[in-house]
Amino acid sequence: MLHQELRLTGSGGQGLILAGIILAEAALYDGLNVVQSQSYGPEARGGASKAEVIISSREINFPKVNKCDLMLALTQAACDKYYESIKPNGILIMDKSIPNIPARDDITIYVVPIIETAMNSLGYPMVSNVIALGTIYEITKIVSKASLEKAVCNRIPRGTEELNIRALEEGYNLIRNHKEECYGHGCRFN
Amino acid sequence: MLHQELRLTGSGGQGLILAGIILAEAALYDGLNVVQSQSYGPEARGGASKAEVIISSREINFPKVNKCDLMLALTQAACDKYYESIKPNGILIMDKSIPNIPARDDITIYVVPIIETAMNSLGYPMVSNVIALGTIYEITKIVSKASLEKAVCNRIPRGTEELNIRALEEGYNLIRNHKEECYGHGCRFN
Amino acid sequence: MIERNVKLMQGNEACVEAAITAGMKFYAGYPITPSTEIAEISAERLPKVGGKFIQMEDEIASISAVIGASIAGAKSMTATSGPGFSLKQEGIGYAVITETPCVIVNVQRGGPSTGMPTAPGQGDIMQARWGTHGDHSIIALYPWSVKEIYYTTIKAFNLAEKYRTPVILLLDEVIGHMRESIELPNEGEVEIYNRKKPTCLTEEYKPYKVKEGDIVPEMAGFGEGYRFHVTGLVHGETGFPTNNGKIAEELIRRLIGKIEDNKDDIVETDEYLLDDADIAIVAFGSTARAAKSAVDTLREEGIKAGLFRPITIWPLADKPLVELAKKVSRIVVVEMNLGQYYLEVDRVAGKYTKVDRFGRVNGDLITPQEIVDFVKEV
Amino acid sequence: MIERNVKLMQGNEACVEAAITAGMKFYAGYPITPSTEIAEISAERLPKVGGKFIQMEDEIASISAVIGASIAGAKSMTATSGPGFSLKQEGIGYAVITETPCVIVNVQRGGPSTGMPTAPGQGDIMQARWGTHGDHSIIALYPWSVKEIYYTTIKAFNLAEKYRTPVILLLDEVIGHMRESIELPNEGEVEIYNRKKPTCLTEEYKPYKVKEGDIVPEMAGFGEGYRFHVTGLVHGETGFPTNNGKIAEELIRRLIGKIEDNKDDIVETDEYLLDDADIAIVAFGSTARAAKSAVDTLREEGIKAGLFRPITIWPLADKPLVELAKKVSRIVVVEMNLGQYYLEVDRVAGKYTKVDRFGRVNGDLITPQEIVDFVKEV
Amino acid sequence: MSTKTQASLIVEKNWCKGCGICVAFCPKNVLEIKDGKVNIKDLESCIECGQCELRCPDFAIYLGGK
Amino acid sequence: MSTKTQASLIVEKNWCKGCGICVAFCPKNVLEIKDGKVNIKDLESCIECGQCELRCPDFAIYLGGK
Amino acid sequence: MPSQLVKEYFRTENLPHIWCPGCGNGIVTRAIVKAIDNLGLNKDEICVVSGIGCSSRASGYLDFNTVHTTHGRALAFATGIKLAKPNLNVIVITGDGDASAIGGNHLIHAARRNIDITTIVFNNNTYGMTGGQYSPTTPTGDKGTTAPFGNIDTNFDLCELAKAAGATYVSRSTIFTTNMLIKQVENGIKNKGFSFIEALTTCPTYYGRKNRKGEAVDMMVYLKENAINIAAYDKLSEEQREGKFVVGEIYKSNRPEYTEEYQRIIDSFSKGV
Amino acid sequence: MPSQLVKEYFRTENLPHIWCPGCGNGIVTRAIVKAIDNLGLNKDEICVVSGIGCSSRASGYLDFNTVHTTHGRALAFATGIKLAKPNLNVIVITGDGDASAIGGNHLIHAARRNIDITTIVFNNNTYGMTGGQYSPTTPTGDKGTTAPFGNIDTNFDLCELAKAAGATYVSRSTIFTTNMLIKQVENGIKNKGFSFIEALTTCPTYYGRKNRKGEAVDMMVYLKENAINIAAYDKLSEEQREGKFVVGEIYKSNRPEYTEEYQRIIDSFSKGV
Ligand SMILES: Cc1ncc(C[n+]2csc(CCOP(=O)(O)OP(=O)(O)O)c2C)c(N)n1
Ligand SMILES: Cc1ncc(C[n+]2csc(CCOP(=O)(O)OP(=O)(O)O)c2C)c(N)n1
Ligand code: SF4
Ligand code: SF4
Ligand code: SF4
Ligand code: SF4
Ligand code: SF4
Ligand code: SF4
Ligand SMILES: [Mg+2]
Ligand SMILES: [Mg+2]
Repeated sequence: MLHQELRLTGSGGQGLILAGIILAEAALYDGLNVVQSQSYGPEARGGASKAEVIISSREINFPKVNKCDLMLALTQAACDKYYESIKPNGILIMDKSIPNIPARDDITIYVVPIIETAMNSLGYPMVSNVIALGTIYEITKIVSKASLEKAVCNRIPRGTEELNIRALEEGYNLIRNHKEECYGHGCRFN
Repeated sequence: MLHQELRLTGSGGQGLILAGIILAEAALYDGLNVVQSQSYGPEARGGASKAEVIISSREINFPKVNKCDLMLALTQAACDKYYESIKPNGILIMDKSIPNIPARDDITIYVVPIIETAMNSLGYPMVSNVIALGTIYEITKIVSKASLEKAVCNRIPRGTEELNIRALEEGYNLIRNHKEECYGHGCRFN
Repeated sequence: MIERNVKLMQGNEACVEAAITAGMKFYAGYPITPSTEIAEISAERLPKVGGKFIQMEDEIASISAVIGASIAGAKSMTATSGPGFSLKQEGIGYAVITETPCVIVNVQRGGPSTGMPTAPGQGDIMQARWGTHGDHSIIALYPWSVKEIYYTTIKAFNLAEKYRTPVILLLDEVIGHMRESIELPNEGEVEIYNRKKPTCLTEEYKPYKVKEGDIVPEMAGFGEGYRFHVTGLVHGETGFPTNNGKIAEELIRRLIGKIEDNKDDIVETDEYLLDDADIAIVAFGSTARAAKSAVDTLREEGIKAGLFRPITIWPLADKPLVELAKKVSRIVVVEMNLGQYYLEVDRVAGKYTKVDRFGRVNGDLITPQEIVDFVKEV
Repeated sequence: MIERNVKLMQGNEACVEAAITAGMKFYAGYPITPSTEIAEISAERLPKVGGKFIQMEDEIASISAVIGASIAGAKSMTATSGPGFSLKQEGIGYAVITETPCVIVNVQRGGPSTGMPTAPGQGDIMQARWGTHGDHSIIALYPWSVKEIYYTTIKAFNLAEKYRTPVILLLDEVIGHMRESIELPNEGEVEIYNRKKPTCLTEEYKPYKVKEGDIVPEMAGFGEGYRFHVTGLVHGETGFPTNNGKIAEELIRRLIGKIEDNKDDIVETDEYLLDDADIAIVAFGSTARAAKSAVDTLREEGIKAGLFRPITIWPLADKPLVELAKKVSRIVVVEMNLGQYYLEVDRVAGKYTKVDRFGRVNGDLITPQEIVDFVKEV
Repeated sequence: MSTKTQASLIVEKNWCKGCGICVAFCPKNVLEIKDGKVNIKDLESCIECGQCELRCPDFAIYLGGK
Repeated sequence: MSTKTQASLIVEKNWCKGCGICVAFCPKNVLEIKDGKVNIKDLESCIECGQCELRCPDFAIYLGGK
Repeated sequence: MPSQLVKEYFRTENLPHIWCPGCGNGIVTRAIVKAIDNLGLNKDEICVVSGIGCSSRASGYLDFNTVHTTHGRALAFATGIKLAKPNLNVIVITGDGDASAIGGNHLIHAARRNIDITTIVFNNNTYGMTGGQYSPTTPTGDKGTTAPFGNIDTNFDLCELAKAAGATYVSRSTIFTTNMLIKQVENGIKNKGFSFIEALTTCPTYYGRKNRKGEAVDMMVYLKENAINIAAYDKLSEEQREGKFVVGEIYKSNRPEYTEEYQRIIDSFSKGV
Repeated sequence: MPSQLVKEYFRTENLPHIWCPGCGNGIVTRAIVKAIDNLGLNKDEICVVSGIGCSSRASGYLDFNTVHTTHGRALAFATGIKLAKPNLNVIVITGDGDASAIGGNHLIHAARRNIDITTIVFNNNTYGMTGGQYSPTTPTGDKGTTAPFGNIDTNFDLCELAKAAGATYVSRSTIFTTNMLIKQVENGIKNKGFSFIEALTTCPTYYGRKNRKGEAVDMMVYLKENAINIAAYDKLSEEQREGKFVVGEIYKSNRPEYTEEYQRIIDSFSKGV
C-alpha cells in the first residue's frame, strides 16, 4: 500500500503551490488518490509558503499533512519552520543556498543546488519548482515519469514545455549524477 | 373592582392618540392602573386611527383591547370597522357627522356634535379630541375631573390651556345639557 | 388623587430615559418602525445632558459609530428593528471580539424581511443569539412592561460595561409602543456600573490582558493617555493581531466563557404561580402578559398552571429550566413565532418533561384565550 | 496510467463548474478570503457560456443583484465568507419571503468578526439557520470533498429552484482550497431542475398562488409577458402587500412548511460503520474527514465507533438522528466551534442517548487523534 | 362658447382625497372642494388645459376627451 | 569633501526587503542591492538628501543626522 | 372609472393608493407613466424597481414587471435584473432616503458603471414612511423628528453627486413643473446609460407640518416660485440664487454602457463557435 | 535600530510590517507620520482609524489611539469616535476598495457632514489584500483576477466624488511626490472639516504583475512621469492630458464643522443652567 505525505516549502513566488498541483496531478494520472492543499493568505505574503500533497493507493480522509514523509525546502526560514515535521526515516530535500542544515540524524537529507541550476544552467530562476519536482521524482519514483511530464506540460504556460521538460531532466540528473557526491545522508554534517 | 377598556377611533390627524394618552394619564393621577396603546404606522396614513386605553383597579396583564366597554368614533370608516367590538351593554359615542348609525340594540349610542362644536363653538377643529374626552368623562366618570383637567393641561401645547379647558367643558355640556334630547339610546334610529 | 413621582410613559421612551440614567452619552441610529421613537427621543434628550445623537446613513454606520464612540469612552446605544438588526450583525460580531460595551435595542416587528412593519413579532430570538458569524456568545434581555423596560435597559448598560460585550435589548412593537405608568427612581437609587479603567503606567497597559480576579480586561478610553490598538482580527493581550492558534483558542474561549460561566450573575427570570404548578407556560415580552392572564383563567378553571418568564433570554436560563422541568408534567412555550426559544427549552427541559410549543405569526399579539385553548386542547 | 475524464480540481473551482452545469447564468459577488476563487473562476467561465459575472460594490449589493437576476429569470449564485455572510442576511430574508431561488455559498473561516481570515472554521452553522430576522426556514448543505462539492452545488441549485428558496452552501477553508480528483459527468448525466413556469393566460397568473399538487407557486421571469409584483412585505397570492393577519399567517406557515414538511426529499445524510456502532461521531465538512479517520483508528483499537455525517445541515436531519440515538450508547458531535449543531443533536437525540461535544476554535482542522483522544477520555 | 358635457372633465370621487391641488392650480377657477372632495363648480369655464389631471396626486380628475 | 561616517546614513538590514526603490531614486548612485538587501556602496557620494528615507517603504534606511 | 392612461398602466385594483392627501408621490408616478406612454414602450419590457419608503410603494400600483425591494437596494437589484435581461427598460423609483442615505453607495456605483437604468428620486426632503426624520436632503436648519433643534447636516446636491459619480444623464424637476418632469423621464429612458432624475416633491404630512410649510398647495407654490431653469440660473448672481434651485437637464454625456460592454466580452467567445 | 521618527511614532515591536517588498503602503504611512511630526501634535490626541485591507493594516503599526475596524466602515467608526471625543485628531487610513467600494456610502456622508476627519486613501487601484481583484479605481481595460478580460467598469475620480459630496479639503499626491503628500496631510489635518487625500500608491505583487507594470520601481517611475500638478494640468489641452493625472490641492472651501455645530446645540441648553 502506497501512502506518502509530502510538504514543499519556501517563500511566496517560488512556485511551490504549482509544484504541488503538478505532483498531485501526476499521481492522479497514475490512478492514485491524491489531496493537495496549501497555506494561504496574507501571512504567506512575502513570508513562508507551503504546499502539501498526499498521495495514496487508498482513500484519503484527513486532508492535511502533519508529519510528512518527504519535505522540500527552498529557503532557510521554511526549512527551520518545518523540518521537525519530517517523519523518522523521512527525506529532506534542501536547496544548496540554505546555510544551516537541520540537526536531524534520523532522516535522509539531500542538499541540492536547485535554484542555482535554474539560474545558471537554464537561465530561468522561475523553473526551480520544476527542477525540484525532478529531484523528488528521482528520489521517490512516487509517480510515473510519463505522468509527471504530462502534468508539467498541462499546468505551465503554453510555449514553455521544452524549457520545463529540460528543468525536470535537470532535476533527475541532479540526483542521478551525484548520488555518490554530496547528496544523501552524509551531507548533513557539511 | 373597576376595569374598563376604551377604544377611540377616527382618522389620522384627529388627535385621538393624544386623547388616549390624556385619558390614561388622568387615570394614573387617580391612582389607577392603566395601559394605553394605538394602531400605528403607514396603514394609519390617511386611513383609520385607533387609540386604546385600559383603566383598571387591578394589575393589567394583557395590554390590548379586544372587546371594549366604550368606543368613540369620529368617522364613518372607523365606526364601521370597529363597532362590532363593543361589548353588549357597552357605550358608543359617535360624532354627529357620521351618517350611518350601526345596527346594534344591545349598546347605548350617543350621537354628539363633537366636531361641529369644535369648529363652530370654539373655532378650533383640532380640539375635537378634547371635547370628546369631556363627553367620555360626563358619561362614564371613569376618571376624576381634576385629574382629567390636569392631564389635559400637561399634554397640550403651552398657552392653549384655556381653550382646552373650555373644550372639556363643551364636552361635559354636550352630554349634560342634552341628556333628554337626541343623545342616548333612542338616537340610534335617527 | 395620589401624588407620586409617577409618569405615563411609552415603552420606547422609558428605554431612552433609562439609558440616560445609565449614563448613555452617545446614540447613533437609523429610523425604522417600531423603534423610531427611541431615536427621536434620544435626539431630543441627549444634547440636554451633554450627550450626542447622530442619525447615520444606515444601520451599519450606526452600529459602527456606536462601537467607535464606546471605544472612545462614551456609553453608547443604537436601536432598530428586524431589517436593521440583520444589517448590524457584522458590527455586533466586531463588538464581541473587541469587547466593546454597547447596547443594541431590537424592537421586534413581524418578519421575515420587510414583513409587517407595524405589527409585533418575536421572530428574532434566535437571531439575537446567532445572527453574527463565527463562534461567540451574547447577552440578550427582554422585559415585558414599561417599568421593566426601564430597569432592564439600565441592566443592559451595566452588563455591557461589566462584561465588555454588546448587549441586545429585545422589545416588541406592543411593549415598545404602549404606555404605562412608571415611577422614576431618584438619582442614586439605581446602581450604575461603569467600565473599569486601567490605573497602571501607560507603558504597562495591555488592553486585552485580564487581571487576576477580573472578568474582563480593563478598558481605557481614547485620549486618556493609554494608546492602544483595537482589531476585529484574533489578537493577543497587546491587541495586535496574531495567527497563533493557541492564542486564538484562548481568546474565543474566554469571550464565550465570560458570559456562559457567569450565568448566576447575568440570568434573571420571573415566576408566577409555579410553586404548585402542574403545567408551566414559558413566555417573554408582550406574550408573557397574555400568558399571565391565561394562567389566571386556567387556575380559575381548576388547572394548575404557572408562568415561567425569562428576562434574560441569552445566555440560556438552563438551570432554572431544568429545575422547572423536574417539577411540572408539561411545559408550553408560547412565542410570536413558530418555535425558537422552544428549541432550547426542549433541549434542556425535554429530557425531563413534555415540552410543547404554541406560536402565531399573524402580526397580532397572542391572546390569553388562545393560550388557554391550546393548553386545554393538546 | 489510467485515462479517465478525471481532473484535479480545487473545491472552490468544483463549485463553479457545478454551478455552470446546474445552469448558473449570473454571479454577483464581492471578494473575500477564502471564497474569492469562486468569484474569480466565475468571472472567467461565465461569459464563455453566455452568462454574466459582476463584481458589486459590496456583499449587500451582491445578494441584491443575485435576487434581482433570479427574479428576471437567471439561475444565480453568490459566494462569500463570514463577514460577508453577515452582511447578506437581510437579503437572504428577502429571498425567503419572495421565494426567489438562489444559491449563497459561505466558505467558512475562523471567526467571529474578521477573526482568522485564512484559517478554517465552522462557526456559521447556526447563523446559516437563524442569521436573518423573522421566522423562517432555510436549506443549508455542507459537502466534505471536492467531488461532493460538485454534486452538492448542483443539488443546491436544484433545491433552490424546486422549493423557490435561497439555499446556503456551506464550505470551509479546508475543502474550499484543497485539490482532489473529480470525474466530471457528461452532459445529461446529472439531473437539472428548472423552476416551473406558468403556462396560464397572462391575466390569470397569480404569482403567489400554489397550484393544487405543487409545492410552490409557478415562477414567471420578467419580460416573458407575465407582469407581476414582488415585495418583501407580507403579501397575498397576487403578490400585493396586505395587513391581513390570516394571509400573513398562511404565508409564513407555507414558507416554513414547504421546507420542514419535505425533509424526506431534502435531507441527505451519510453513514460509515454505524451498523454495529456503539459510539457515533457526528461531523460534517472537513471535520468529518478527520472523524472518519478517527473512526478507523478507534475500530483498530477495538472501539465500535461509526460516523454520522449530515450533508443537509438544515432542515435538521431529526429522524435519522433519533434513529441513531436509539441505536448507540453515545453520540459525540465534533465541530470547529464550541457547540452549534450539537445543540440540535442534543435536543432531538439527547432524550435517547448521551450526547457530547468536542470542538476547537484555533484555526486548525481538528485532527483524527484529537477526536480519538476525546472519545476515549470522556 | 359651446356647452361642456360631463364627459369632458371626469372626477373619480372615490379616489379624490380633497387635497385642493387641482383647485389651486386650475387657471380658470373651475373647481372647488366640497364635503372634502373636489367638485366641478363651473364646467363652462374649463379650457381643458389638463393642469388638474397633470397634478392630481390621486388620479381622481382627468379630461375625458382623450 | 568631508568623509562620511556610517552614522550619517543608516540601514536597518533586518527590515530591508530589497525592493530597490532607494537604489533607483538615489540621485547620487550611493546604493545597490546585494544579496537581496540594500547595500551602501558609495557613502562618500551621499549628499544626505533623504530621498531614500522618504521613499523606503520599510523604514529600513535613514539619515542618522537628525 | 379611471382615465385611459391609468387604466392602461396602473393596477387599478390596488388603487386608491396609500399616500396622504396632497402627497406629491402620485404626481411623480403619473408623470413616469405618462413618459412611458409617450415613448410607446411595451409594458412587458418595462421593469420598475423600487426600494422602501412611501415613494417606493409606487411599484405596486404599476402594471409592469415590478419589484419592491429592500430599503436602499433598489439599484443593486436593478443591476442584477438589467444584466440578466438587458432588453428590459429598467426604471428605479426611490426616495431621497432610499437613494441617498442607506442606498447612497449603490447610487454612485450604478452611476459609475453607466448601466442603462433610469433612476427617479422622489425627493421630499424627509423620511416620509417612518414619520418625518431628517434625511440627507433635508436643508440645513430645517426640522425633523430626529432634528428637534434644527438639522446641522448639510444636504446633498444629489445631481452633483450623480454627475461626479458618473451618470450620463442628470436632471431635476418638480411636481409643479410636471411636463418638464415627463420630458426628463422620456430623455432619461432614451439615454443608453445611467440616468438620474431628481423629482422634487412634497410630504405635507411630516416635512410640511414640522417646518410650517403649509398645506400641499403651499408647498407646491414654493416649488413653483423657487425653481429656476438651468439656463436662467447660470445668469444669476450669487445673491439672486439665494434660496433658489436649478431645474432642467443638468448634465449629459456619452460613455460606453455597461451591459453592452459585457455583451462584447460574451460575443468575443461565441464568435469562435 | 530604527530612525528617530520611527521610534517615536511606530510600535516598533510589530515591525517589520507584513507588506510585500516594494509595496507603497509603507511610504504613505511614513508620510502621514512625518506630517504629524511636523505639526507637533500630541500622540495621545491622535486617533487613527482604518478599515480592512493591506493598507488598513497600517493602524496596528502606529503608536496612537488606533482602531482597525471592519471592511469599509472606518469612517463610520471614526464619526462615533470624533463625536464622543471631539478633541481628538481623527485620521482615517483606508484603501481604494475600503473607501470607495464597500465604504463608498460612509465616505460621501462623512464628506457631506463636514465632520473634522482627515481621510487618506491608499489608492493602489486594486484589492490587494484579497489578491488583486479590480476595484472601483482600476482603470477601464486593466486586468484583475475578477476582470480576466479587462475591466469594463469606469473608474471613479475619487477627488471629484469627495468634492461633490461635500469635503472641504480635497487633494491628491503619489508615493513618488512624497513631500507633497506630507504637506497635504498637514493641511488636511489643519482643515477644520472633512479632508480627503488620495495617495496614489502601488501594489507590485498583484496589480503590477497582472498588468505587466513592472517592478515596484517601474511603477513609481510611472507615477512620477504622469502626475501633473494642478496648475500645470489646467493649462493642458485635452490631448495633452491623455494618460496624465492631476496632483495637488484640488479643492478647498469653508463650511461649519459638524462637531462644532453639535456643540452649539449642547451649549444652548447648558447656558441656561
Ligand atoms: C434596512 C431598513 N432600515 C430602515 C427601514 C425603515 N425605513 C423605511 S422607509 C425609510 C425611509 C424612507 O425615506 P425615503 O426613501 O425618503 O422615502 P419616503 O418615505 O420619504 O418617500 C426608512 C428609514 C427599513 N425598512 N429597512
Ligand atoms: C465585509 C467584508 N467583505 C470583504 C472582505 C475581504 N476583503 C478584505 S480587504 C478587501 C479589499 C481591500 O482592498 P483595498 O481597500 O483597496 O485595500 P488594499 O488591500 O488594496 O490596500 C476585501 C475585499 C472583508 N474582510 N470583509
Ligand atoms: S382642465 Fe384646466 S381649466 Fe379645466 S378644470 Fe382642469 S385645470 Fe381647470
Ligand atoms: S387634486 Fe385630485 S385628490 Fe386633490 S382635490 Fe383635486 S381631484 Fe381631489
Ligand atoms: S540620502 Fe540621498 S544621496 Fe544619500 S543615499 Fe539617500 S538618496 Fe542617496
Ligand atoms: S527602499 Fe528600503 S526596503 Fe527597499 S531596498 Fe531600499 S532600504 Fe531596502
Ligand atoms: S407621509 Fe409624506 S411622503 Fe408619505 S404618503 Fe404621506 S405625505 Fe406622502
Ligand atoms: S498585496 Fe499589494 S497592496 Fe498588499 S502588501 Fe502586497 S504589494 Fe502591498
Ligand atoms: Mg423621502
Ligand atoms: Mg487597494
